[in-house]
Amino acid sequence: MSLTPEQRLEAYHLMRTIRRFEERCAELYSAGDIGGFLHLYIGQEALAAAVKYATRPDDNVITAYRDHGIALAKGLEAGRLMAEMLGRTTGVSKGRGGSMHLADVEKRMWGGWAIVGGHLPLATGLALADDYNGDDRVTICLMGDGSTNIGYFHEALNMAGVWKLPVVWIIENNEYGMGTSVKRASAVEELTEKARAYNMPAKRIDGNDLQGMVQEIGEAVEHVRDPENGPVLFEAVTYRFRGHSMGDPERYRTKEEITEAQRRDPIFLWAEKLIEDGVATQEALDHIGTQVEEEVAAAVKFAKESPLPELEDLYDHVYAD
Amino acid sequence: MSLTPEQRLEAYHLMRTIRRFEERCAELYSAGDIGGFLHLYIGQEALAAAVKYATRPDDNVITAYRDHGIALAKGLEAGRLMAEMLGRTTGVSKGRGGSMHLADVEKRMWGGWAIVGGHLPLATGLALADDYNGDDRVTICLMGDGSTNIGYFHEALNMAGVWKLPVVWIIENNEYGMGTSVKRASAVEELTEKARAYNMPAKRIDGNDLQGMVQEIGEAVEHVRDPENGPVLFEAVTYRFRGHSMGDPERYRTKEEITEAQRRDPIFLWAEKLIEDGVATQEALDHIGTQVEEEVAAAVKFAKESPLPELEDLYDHVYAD
Amino acid sequence: MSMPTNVLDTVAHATGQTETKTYREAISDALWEEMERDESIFIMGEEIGVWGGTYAVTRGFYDHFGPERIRDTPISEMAIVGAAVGAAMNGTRPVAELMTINFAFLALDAIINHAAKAHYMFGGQFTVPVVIRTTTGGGRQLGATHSHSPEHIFAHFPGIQVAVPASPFDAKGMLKTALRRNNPVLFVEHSTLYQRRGPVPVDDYEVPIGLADIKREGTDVTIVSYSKMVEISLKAAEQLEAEGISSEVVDLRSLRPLDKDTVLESFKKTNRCVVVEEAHQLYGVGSEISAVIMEEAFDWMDAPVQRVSTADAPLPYSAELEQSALANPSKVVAAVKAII
Amino acid sequence: MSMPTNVLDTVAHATGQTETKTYREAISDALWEEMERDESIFIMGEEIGVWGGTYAVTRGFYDHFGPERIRDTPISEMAIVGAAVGAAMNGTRPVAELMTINFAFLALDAIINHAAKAHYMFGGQFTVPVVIRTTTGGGRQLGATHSHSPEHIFAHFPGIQVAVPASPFDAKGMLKTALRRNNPVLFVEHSTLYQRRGPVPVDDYEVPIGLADIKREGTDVTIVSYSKMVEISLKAAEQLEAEGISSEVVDLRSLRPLDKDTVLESFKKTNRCVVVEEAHQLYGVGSEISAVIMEEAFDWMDAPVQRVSTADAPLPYSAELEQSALANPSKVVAAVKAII
Ligand SMILES: Cc1ncc(C[n+]2csc(CCOP(=O)(O)OP(=O)(O)O)c2C)c(N)n1
Ligand SMILES: Cc1ncc(C[n+]2csc(CCOP(=O)(O)OP(=O)(O)O)c2C)c(N)n1
Ligand SMILES: [Mg+2]
Ligand SMILES: [Mg+2]
Repeated sequence: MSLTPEQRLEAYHLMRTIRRFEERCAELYSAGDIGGFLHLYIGQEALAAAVKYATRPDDNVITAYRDHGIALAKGLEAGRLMAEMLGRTTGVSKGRGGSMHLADVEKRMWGGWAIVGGHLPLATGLALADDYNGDDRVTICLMGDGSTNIGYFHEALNMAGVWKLPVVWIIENNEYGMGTSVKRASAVEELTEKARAYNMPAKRIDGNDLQGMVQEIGEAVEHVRDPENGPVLFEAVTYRFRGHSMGDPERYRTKEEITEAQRRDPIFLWAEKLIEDGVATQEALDHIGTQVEEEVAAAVKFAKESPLPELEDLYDHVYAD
Repeated sequence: MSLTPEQRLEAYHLMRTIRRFEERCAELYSAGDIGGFLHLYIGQEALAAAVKYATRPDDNVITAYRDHGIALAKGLEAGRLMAEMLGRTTGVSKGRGGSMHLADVEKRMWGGWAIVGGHLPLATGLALADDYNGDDRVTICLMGDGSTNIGYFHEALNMAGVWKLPVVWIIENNEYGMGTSVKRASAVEELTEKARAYNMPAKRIDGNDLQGMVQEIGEAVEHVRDPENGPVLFEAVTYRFRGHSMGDPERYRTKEEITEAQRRDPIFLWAEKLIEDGVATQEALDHIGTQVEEEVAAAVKFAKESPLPELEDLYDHVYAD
Repeated sequence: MSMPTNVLDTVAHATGQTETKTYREAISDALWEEMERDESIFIMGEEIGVWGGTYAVTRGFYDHFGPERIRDTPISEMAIVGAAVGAAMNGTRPVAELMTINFAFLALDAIINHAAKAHYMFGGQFTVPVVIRTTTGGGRQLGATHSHSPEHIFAHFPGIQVAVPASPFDAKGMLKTALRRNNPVLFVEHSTLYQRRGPVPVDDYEVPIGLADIKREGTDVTIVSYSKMVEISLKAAEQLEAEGISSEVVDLRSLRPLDKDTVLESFKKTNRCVVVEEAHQLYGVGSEISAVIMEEAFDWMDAPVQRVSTADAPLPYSAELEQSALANPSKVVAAVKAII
Repeated sequence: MSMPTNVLDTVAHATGQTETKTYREAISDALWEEMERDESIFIMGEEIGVWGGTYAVTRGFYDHFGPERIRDTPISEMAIVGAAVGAAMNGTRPVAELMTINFAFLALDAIINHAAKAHYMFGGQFTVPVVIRTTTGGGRQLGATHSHSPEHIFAHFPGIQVAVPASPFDAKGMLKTALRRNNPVLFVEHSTLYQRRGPVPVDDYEVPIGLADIKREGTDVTIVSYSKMVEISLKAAEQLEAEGISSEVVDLRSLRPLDKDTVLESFKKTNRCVVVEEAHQLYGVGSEISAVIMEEAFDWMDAPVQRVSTADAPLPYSAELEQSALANPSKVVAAVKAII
């Protein structure tokens, strides 16, 4: 499962888009255009991109509140995502959900969920439904390192294990759950150890290595697609360059630690490789950067020009029928 | 940590007491003297006895609703226990708790809890308090195999692991949680595998082998008593001879399976050994049986003659002050 | 959520021929018939398969429908509900059974934050046609943790429906409705009603969720209740009749939607009301009914609405002590007499 | 649970000298002072240590009291409460912090079945001196799962106390009480009040849990509220005053025990009442207050008790839409005018 040169450029485009999208979100938050909680994906872009290339478009993806990157990777429109951030009716969730609740049922992007660990049983359920209906889709469930300590994790993974459901669990280990480092929150530091309790194959992967992840996750997805096999778990080791959410005092780590981690910025690493492999020149990459700039600007413009919900629509969608 | 001949006889006395106590409970339940849910310990007596000899009297014990055996092992009076079953004011919990809520704070028997897994974090907390206060007590937390699948298990064990608290977790694997066999409920069949997720030493032990368990658990208790070491986990493989509770249709297992298991009845095994080792004659053991009969009869008598709570005392103990 | 205006008629006309069924059979039949009709329905929960359900509601299902459609689960309440919600979002119609409502405490987050909110929070993209079946009620010497009647707590939150049937007829009809619509429904059966018998239509029928029912007509006082307390209220009504007091017994049948109209209509006739509930009193159904009458029938009130609730103490194990804490017909009679 | 009769006096007399403090400082000071006084108190919760608390209440605590007494926990709400309860039973006084009350849904079982019932269920053998601190409230664009105000739900159950302070004075005084008594207390702070300032006694003092407070005296109408809604009510009262309507604002201060007496006394003076709550309406505090007035002040009622509550929809993200769903001074003014 190696990427074509075209895909490699597209992946670069995607990661740059995520990065720029997030930077613009931060600005819009500071300007008061975005409210609530805002969790940026900066530093973790490679995983979102890897999931895109390791799966079929109709495979399910579900994640926590740090969901912008994977939403873009799943093909949700930047404009409608930004509109959601701004609480507009054109937003993917009609402005009802905000940053933490991005979804697109057509694209099989199942959200964006804000209760830590709460979406893990939902993933079990998504896979259960496919299994029940004889659909050969795989469900990819992303989660933070911190979420592996909550009861939901245990129940969801055990149930998926007992029923051999087609789920690929991916822990995005960015070293912290808010300000708590993995070793202060988890009795095991290698989170793959947790998979032992569910009889699941598990592997640690480098969350900054896009090609490596496409390979590993891609193989796992096909393995899991076989109904005989049951779920697997990955721990993608990555790092979050920004605070947990906007307004994080970041007393739990040093500037040096961040700078050190930024040397392995997945986008730089990828750019280096593209040039090294002769897939692109620096100019071509810069050109992609300019494109991205324009696309994200257009997304912001679309969002800002979109209407806010009518107050009388407050009760829409409380019930389905 | 091997038992003196005296202790060995005493242990026999204890196991017979538990067995007889449970049989009488079953009768009293059928007669309508005991209400609610009643979970018998018949077949699992050796573990309760092992805990007694593997711990100090001031060590903490906490368990689920299948609590009669360990309550007797912890030295709670049979009469006051039976009074609790009969809802009398002389009961250990003044008739407020019933069979599932036996406790004696003086004896550091912390209950009897009826929500599956709910007492596991309580165990973490008991140990935390001792650790905090610099007391060198160990907390023994018994639980069923079925309870290892609930979120509480995960959170409680992880927290105890992170804080290296003095808990000895003991899974009483009696093969079923109600009617669901371990393999239908847990993604791993060897429940010790679950300890890997918490970096805990773990061992499977024969739940019918009293001497072996005293040895193993006893060593573990002293290991855990050292504040440097942190918690450990045991899986004691045992079997429940009766239904899950009174009124179990037992469609999930065959008569043959039960009969087969009864060949390893821990009380018979122990009796055999005592005779083999010349610690007791059959007559001496029969004599203990007679004693036990009388003692349990006296307990029932005490319970039946004890007063029921006054209706106006309904609001006692809702608040502490 | 709109309700067809002719639902009462629908119900009334479906009942041509009836047979006597227990509450258990009625629920069991609803599940069975709907599972036969709709392959997207499956059941998951603790001991619902091989054991046959701890209240024997699904006895025989495992053999007939097989392990794919009758799924015994680990003891994992959070995941039972969560997985059912995920499966419901993705094209199936799960029935998640929680052995008792006490264990639903563990699933509160999954029930409220996910089952009830998923449709709204994503702007209507996902629907969650899940039915969460469970049993409620005290009075069986199960102790404080196993004797809660907290169904109104789930009903506080918009996005879910909470059914609390009191009769075989209602139980079957409402469960069918729940299994055919697209909203998450918490379907709360009462653990001491399973043996009760009553007429159930032979033909297919539905009972809407959100419509109260007059279980007995009367003129002097309106007794409002639901689930097991309907029985208590009807017994009280009989005793009252012997003393010349005519009671109208309103069975709410669901706590969300709450059918204020039926309550108010009855109240405007009787001008007096007693609410009978199995929960504790504070922030409960009695409080709400009292407030609704206050707000919408102030000028019809001849006396203060009374509440008969479970005592404000955890339920104790000891039999008589426990019984003394619960509502019973004499307490209802006394409450009625206090305002007549 | 008996309440000393002279508590009001006690409080009144302790306030000789005061200083201005924020709600955050008041709570922080209470914790700090009590931790200095009583070594058996420790704090456990998510991000309370190194981070300093997500609402900065425990900033500086970790450095001063050290990691044994200020314990950052994994994200494990069930175990945070459960372990705190176990530790409380065994000779310590834990303060368990749940980052927000939304996450308390996950701990409902531990809070109700264990914290609230352990004392009763074992015949008084165990006491559970645990304080569960958390924050409530909507209106911050956090979406449906993160904007609940469900404190009355916990207050439904006997065995626990639920404090809902609205001012720095009450917050500090009630927290001190909670930390010095032996009952489990759910201590609910409001996430948008932390910056509010108010006078706080320089000397040590306590505010009892279970005693409402008159935050403003008036004669025409009683506005009953708690937590953040007290502020809304006071603003409404000012607007009403400009129109010649005199409002008495009763701050419940705790939802369990519920101080009916103060409410009733005020109501018997004004004969009109509006309840302002941040929760949804169904089965809530407004319902209860309405029912209490109905039951105990029927002859004093000049108009139906009104309720101003959060709309019956999950809270949406979009700012104005969310605001439209919440109580505000104009809605309160309108409710008052509707009955005057
Ligand atoms: C049940 C629950 N508890 C607490 C929170 C508050 N909270 C939000 S994010 C977070 C940290 C999660 O860390 P991790 O799982 O590592 O994900 P990351 O933010 O690093 O992507 C916490 C504690 C929550 N949303 N849900
Ligand atoms: C949270 C919860 N879910 C379900 C139940 C009902 N229940 C009581 S005991 C039990 C089985 C527990 O099995 P196991 O842990 O193996 O213990 P055993 O009964 O075999 O001793 C179940 C499901 C409960 N009490 N609590
Ligand atoms: Mg993280
Ligand atoms: Mg078992």
